[in-house]
Amino acid sequence: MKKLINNPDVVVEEMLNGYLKAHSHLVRGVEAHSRTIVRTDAGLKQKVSLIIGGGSGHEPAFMGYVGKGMADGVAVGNIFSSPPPDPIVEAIKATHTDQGALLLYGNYQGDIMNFGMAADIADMEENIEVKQVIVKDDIASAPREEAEKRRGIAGEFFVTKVAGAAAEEGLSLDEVYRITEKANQNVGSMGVGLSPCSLPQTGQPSFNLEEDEMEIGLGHHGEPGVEKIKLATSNVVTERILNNIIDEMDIESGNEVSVLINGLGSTTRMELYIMYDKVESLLNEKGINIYTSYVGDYCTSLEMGGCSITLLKMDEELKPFIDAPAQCPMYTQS
Amino acid sequence: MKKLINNPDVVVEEMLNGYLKAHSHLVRGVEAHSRTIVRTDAGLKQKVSLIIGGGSGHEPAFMGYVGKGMADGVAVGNIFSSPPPDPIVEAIKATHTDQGALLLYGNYQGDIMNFGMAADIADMEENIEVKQVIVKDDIASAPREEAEKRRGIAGEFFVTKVAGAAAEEGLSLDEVYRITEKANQNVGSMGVGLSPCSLPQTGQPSFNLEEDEMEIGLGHHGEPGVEKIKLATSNVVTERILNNIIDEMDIESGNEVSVLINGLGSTTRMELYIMYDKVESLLNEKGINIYTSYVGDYCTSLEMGGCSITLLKMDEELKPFIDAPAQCPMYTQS
Amino acid sequence: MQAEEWKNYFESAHIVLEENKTYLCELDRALGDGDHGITMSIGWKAVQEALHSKLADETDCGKIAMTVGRSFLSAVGSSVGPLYASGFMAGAKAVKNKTELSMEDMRQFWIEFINGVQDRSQAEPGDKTMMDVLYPVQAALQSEEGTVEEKFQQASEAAKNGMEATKEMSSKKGRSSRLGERSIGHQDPGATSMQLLFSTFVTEALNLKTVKEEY
Amino acid sequence: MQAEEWKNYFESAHIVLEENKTYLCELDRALGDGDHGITMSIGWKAVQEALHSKLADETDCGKIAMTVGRSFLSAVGSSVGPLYASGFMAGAKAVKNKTELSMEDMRQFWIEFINGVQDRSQAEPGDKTMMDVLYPVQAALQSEEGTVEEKFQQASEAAKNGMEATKEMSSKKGRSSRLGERSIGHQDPGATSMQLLFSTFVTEALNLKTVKEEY
Ligand SMILES: Nc1ncnc2c1ncn2[C@@H]1O[C@H](COP(=O)(O)OP(=O)(O)O)[C@@H](O)[C@H]1O
Ligand SMILES: Nc1ncnc2c1ncn2[C@@H]1O[C@H](COP(=O)(O)OP(=O)(O)O)[C@@H](O)[C@H]1O
Ligand SMILES: [Mg+2]
Ligand SMILES: [Mg+2]
Ligand SMILES: [Mg+2]
Ligand SMILES: [Mg+2]
Repeated sequence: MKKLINNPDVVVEEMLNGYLKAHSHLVRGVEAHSRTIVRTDAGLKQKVSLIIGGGSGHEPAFMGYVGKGMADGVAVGNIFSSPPPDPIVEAIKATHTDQGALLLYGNYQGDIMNFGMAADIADMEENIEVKQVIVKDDIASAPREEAEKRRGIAGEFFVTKVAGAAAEEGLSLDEVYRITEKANQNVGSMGVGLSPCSLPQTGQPSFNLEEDEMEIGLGHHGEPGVEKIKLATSNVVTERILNNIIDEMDIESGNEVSVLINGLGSTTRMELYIMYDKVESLLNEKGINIYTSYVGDYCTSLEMGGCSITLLKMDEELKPFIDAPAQCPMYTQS
Repeated sequence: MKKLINNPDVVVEEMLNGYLKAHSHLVRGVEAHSRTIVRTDAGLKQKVSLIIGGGSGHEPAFMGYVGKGMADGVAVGNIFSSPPPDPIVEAIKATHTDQGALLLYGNYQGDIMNFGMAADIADMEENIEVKQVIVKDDIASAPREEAEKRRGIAGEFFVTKVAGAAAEEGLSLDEVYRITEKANQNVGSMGVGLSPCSLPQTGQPSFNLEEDEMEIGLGHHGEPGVEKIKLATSNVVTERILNNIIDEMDIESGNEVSVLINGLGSTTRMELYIMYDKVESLLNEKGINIYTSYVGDYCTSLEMGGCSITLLKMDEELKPFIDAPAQCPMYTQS
Repeated sequence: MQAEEWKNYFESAHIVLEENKTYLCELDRALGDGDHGITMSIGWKAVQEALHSKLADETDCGKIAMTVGRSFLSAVGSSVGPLYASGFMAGAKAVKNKTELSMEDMRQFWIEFINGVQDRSQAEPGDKTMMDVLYPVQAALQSEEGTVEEKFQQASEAAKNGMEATKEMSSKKGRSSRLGERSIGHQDPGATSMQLLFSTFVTEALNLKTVKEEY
Repeated sequence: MQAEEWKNYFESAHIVLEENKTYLCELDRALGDGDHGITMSIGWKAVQEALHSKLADETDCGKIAMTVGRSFLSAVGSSVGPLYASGFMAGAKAVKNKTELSMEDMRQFWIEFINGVQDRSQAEPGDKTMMDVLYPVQAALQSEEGTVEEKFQQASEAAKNGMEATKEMSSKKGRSSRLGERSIGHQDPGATSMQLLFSTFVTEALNLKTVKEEY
């Protein structure tokens, strides 16, 4: 696959350079580590530090979500690889006041190990209180009995939104943790893939699909999905995915949800809105109310084709955190 | 190419349904025409009506730019086709107070004819004063001597931003027109294509490129470009495009510009930021100051691969309009 | 030609253009954005729907042509929409209030149709557009020689030649004009659809005429 | 094995894994996200750089192993980063303050290396991970029979068998575990790179030994 790059070995570095230059009023680097990015106002206000991160290649996630009302700092890994502990520790140190830090990341073994080591270092060496929330929204990645194994995908956007707003409110670490974990428990996603992405360094497609095939429940690094099916209409796919999520999450008539239709990279807004049209109709039929909706590219897999649906079960406590303003380089809400 | 749709004949209708449902707090349809969308607060405040539009397939352009600080209404055409006069007239009627209307669109013959007819109808039948600004930013589409023939591409975002902010300010039609036209005269763009898009109804790629080719100066409907070249590095392409724009626009050391790096659909943010990194360095070297920067998908061509660079030459009058807040379904600035 | 036959012609136009949808898209892919067949299909489908609804009981050939033009325009927009609409509306004036059209009426219709398109088109002969079909058609229809039927036959020939001649032209108007010299070698899609439209008309009109004469 | 030879081994590891970069990516494409070769390449390149900078004058084999682990981790993150780092750091303790390593020292190093990886890994035998290479290696190194050299030779065999056995396993850990049964038939990339790493070590160590004995 063709890419407009210079050298596959330095894509992340060049991307970060461009990003920091383009948005210097909102984010800045830190001297201690080239893979750490923080808000320009990091550390100025007493608040819990929200630190996010993960592999790159998911832009706008994760680096795009550093800013007011969202995260304080991010650690940026190689493409589809967890960052090592160092940049995570530096993100904590550069943003920390004395309210503690919340590490928020997806349920991948690499992230768990590296963020876990970073939490230990921050605790042991810096004496900073650290809590962790691990997002596990992908209902297709493990059955309900093994919900602990589910990986994190686009639902992390909602969890980050809630965490960021709660931290911005000035709530205590325990409170931010409790509310974030509540959002985490109430979010579910499932995706579909139409075409693969390729790593800049190999140029090879991450999986193979015939012209008339699609992959249901795939991961957002091009990991193979739950099932390959024949290309179906958007309505058929949407209904199948949505019903799965609703079942898995025990969402019922009278419940209220926020909806995210997330594009994986090369899927058009047109396709995402066509999907939303059906999601809205189906939820309506089932008597499930929509609180608020997001449609667009929130967590991509390079140029993968496909999308995911995420539902966040709302309650009165979560609403103001979803509604709160946010101002980040790649995401603004007012 | 695979698409997640139901029926190619109704993609625009289903997209609009989804769009209106997803963003009902910001935009609404009008009874008189299914292809007209206006701000929810249309007509409530005395102001010039800014009406935009064009073919669909460019999302977020144009429908995504209806909202506070941006356009009052939009007419949505078939894919890559100008809307007919009716939805344009209805957009004017549904938003008009008594301050007149500004029609803003790209320099395509179809748009000129249809918006022109709409302007005549609004004038003759509704007695509404209408002015028009036709965006011509694509410097690759015609030589400077025939600048009148240049088509409109991503630069329309900047012109819309300025026009929307000026109208929101409550300026008179003459003033909004003058300022918008000034932005229009000071904006220049050029693009590069790596991979084609396909129309849902034909499924055929809009052009053919070998695995080691790219197309310089192509249009954003998949129209062939100025030249096919061998795949080059991002830096080489960026330098070539940027120098072209700077030359064509007589931008000099000491000038100030706003920058837009626009993705055409399937180009990753990573690639766009790598490009921005180089743009910033080159402008720096030349002593050209960057006022503000935008990086992302602002005007796409379905799932085309590639991107464009746009420069808007700034002056003190334009700055506050670029800085003004905006709140649209697919674009928020705060 | 009775109003009913007039409407039948527009039905035929719908069918012929639907048949050529893929071909027209292919031609447009080489020169423009690849949608010309789709645009035609959407436009003529809308016309066909109007024929079966609004126009079901209409017998005024002028009103029929007017509605055909407006329906086409409303459905497609694009540049073809206004061009066609201007043509049909101008032609409509030439056959205003008539429920039956003589060959001479039809000749006037097409001459005015072409004037209408031309007003909006601003394309010169040789610019590689539908006008390269329409200018020769108009010349043939306005020629001093032959019967009206012969003029139409000549015009139909001229349309075909005009269409084919666009292959060798370098585009000066519309989307394909950006291609300049790269446009040479490709037949213009708009000229092609216009030729289909006009030839279909001539065939139907002359056929009717023959049937009537034999009758 | 002198400290210099110990460092040479890590240089060799870099070369061998660089040679197998594409192959490892291919294996990972079938089971995971297709980046294992890249991850190894980035990690060992960082190690190689450390060997030429920070470690240029280092003669403490423990410190060398420690820095190898930390450099690898800092460059790659991922899951392999912490696994390798834990291995090298645990192994480092076994050879602390030594500027020269006997075969027995090296045996202790690898036993502790494996304990270190295992602590973090939590993978059981048969889970289709690098542990399916390391468990049999550890068993062979700890066996009662034979000389240390023979144990290493046995362990090298065991590594190869363990690697190949991963083909028939259904993955229980890491990214590929989501594949379940669909993972059967594909050799595990992490087991493959670990086998390369260990076999390269055994070859170099025994080679040195032979050279010295001949000497
Ligand atoms: N100014 C013009 N006058 C006459 N015909 C034109 C003009 N511009 C374009 N055309 C015709 O329109 C055709 C393209 O139509 P279509 O593909 O439907 O529209 P678009 O270019 O908007 O996609 C061209 O092949 C040409 O014949
Ligand atoms: N818990 C674990 N214990 C031991 N090895 C593991 C574990 N999880 C994964 N691995 C190894 O890591 C390899 C994948 O490495 P790599 O592709 O670099 O990381 P990632 O999966 O993060 O992309 C697997 O083939 C497997 O051998
Ligand atoms: Mg990985
Ligand atoms: Mg078109
Ligand atoms: Mg066209
Ligand atoms: Mg991997």
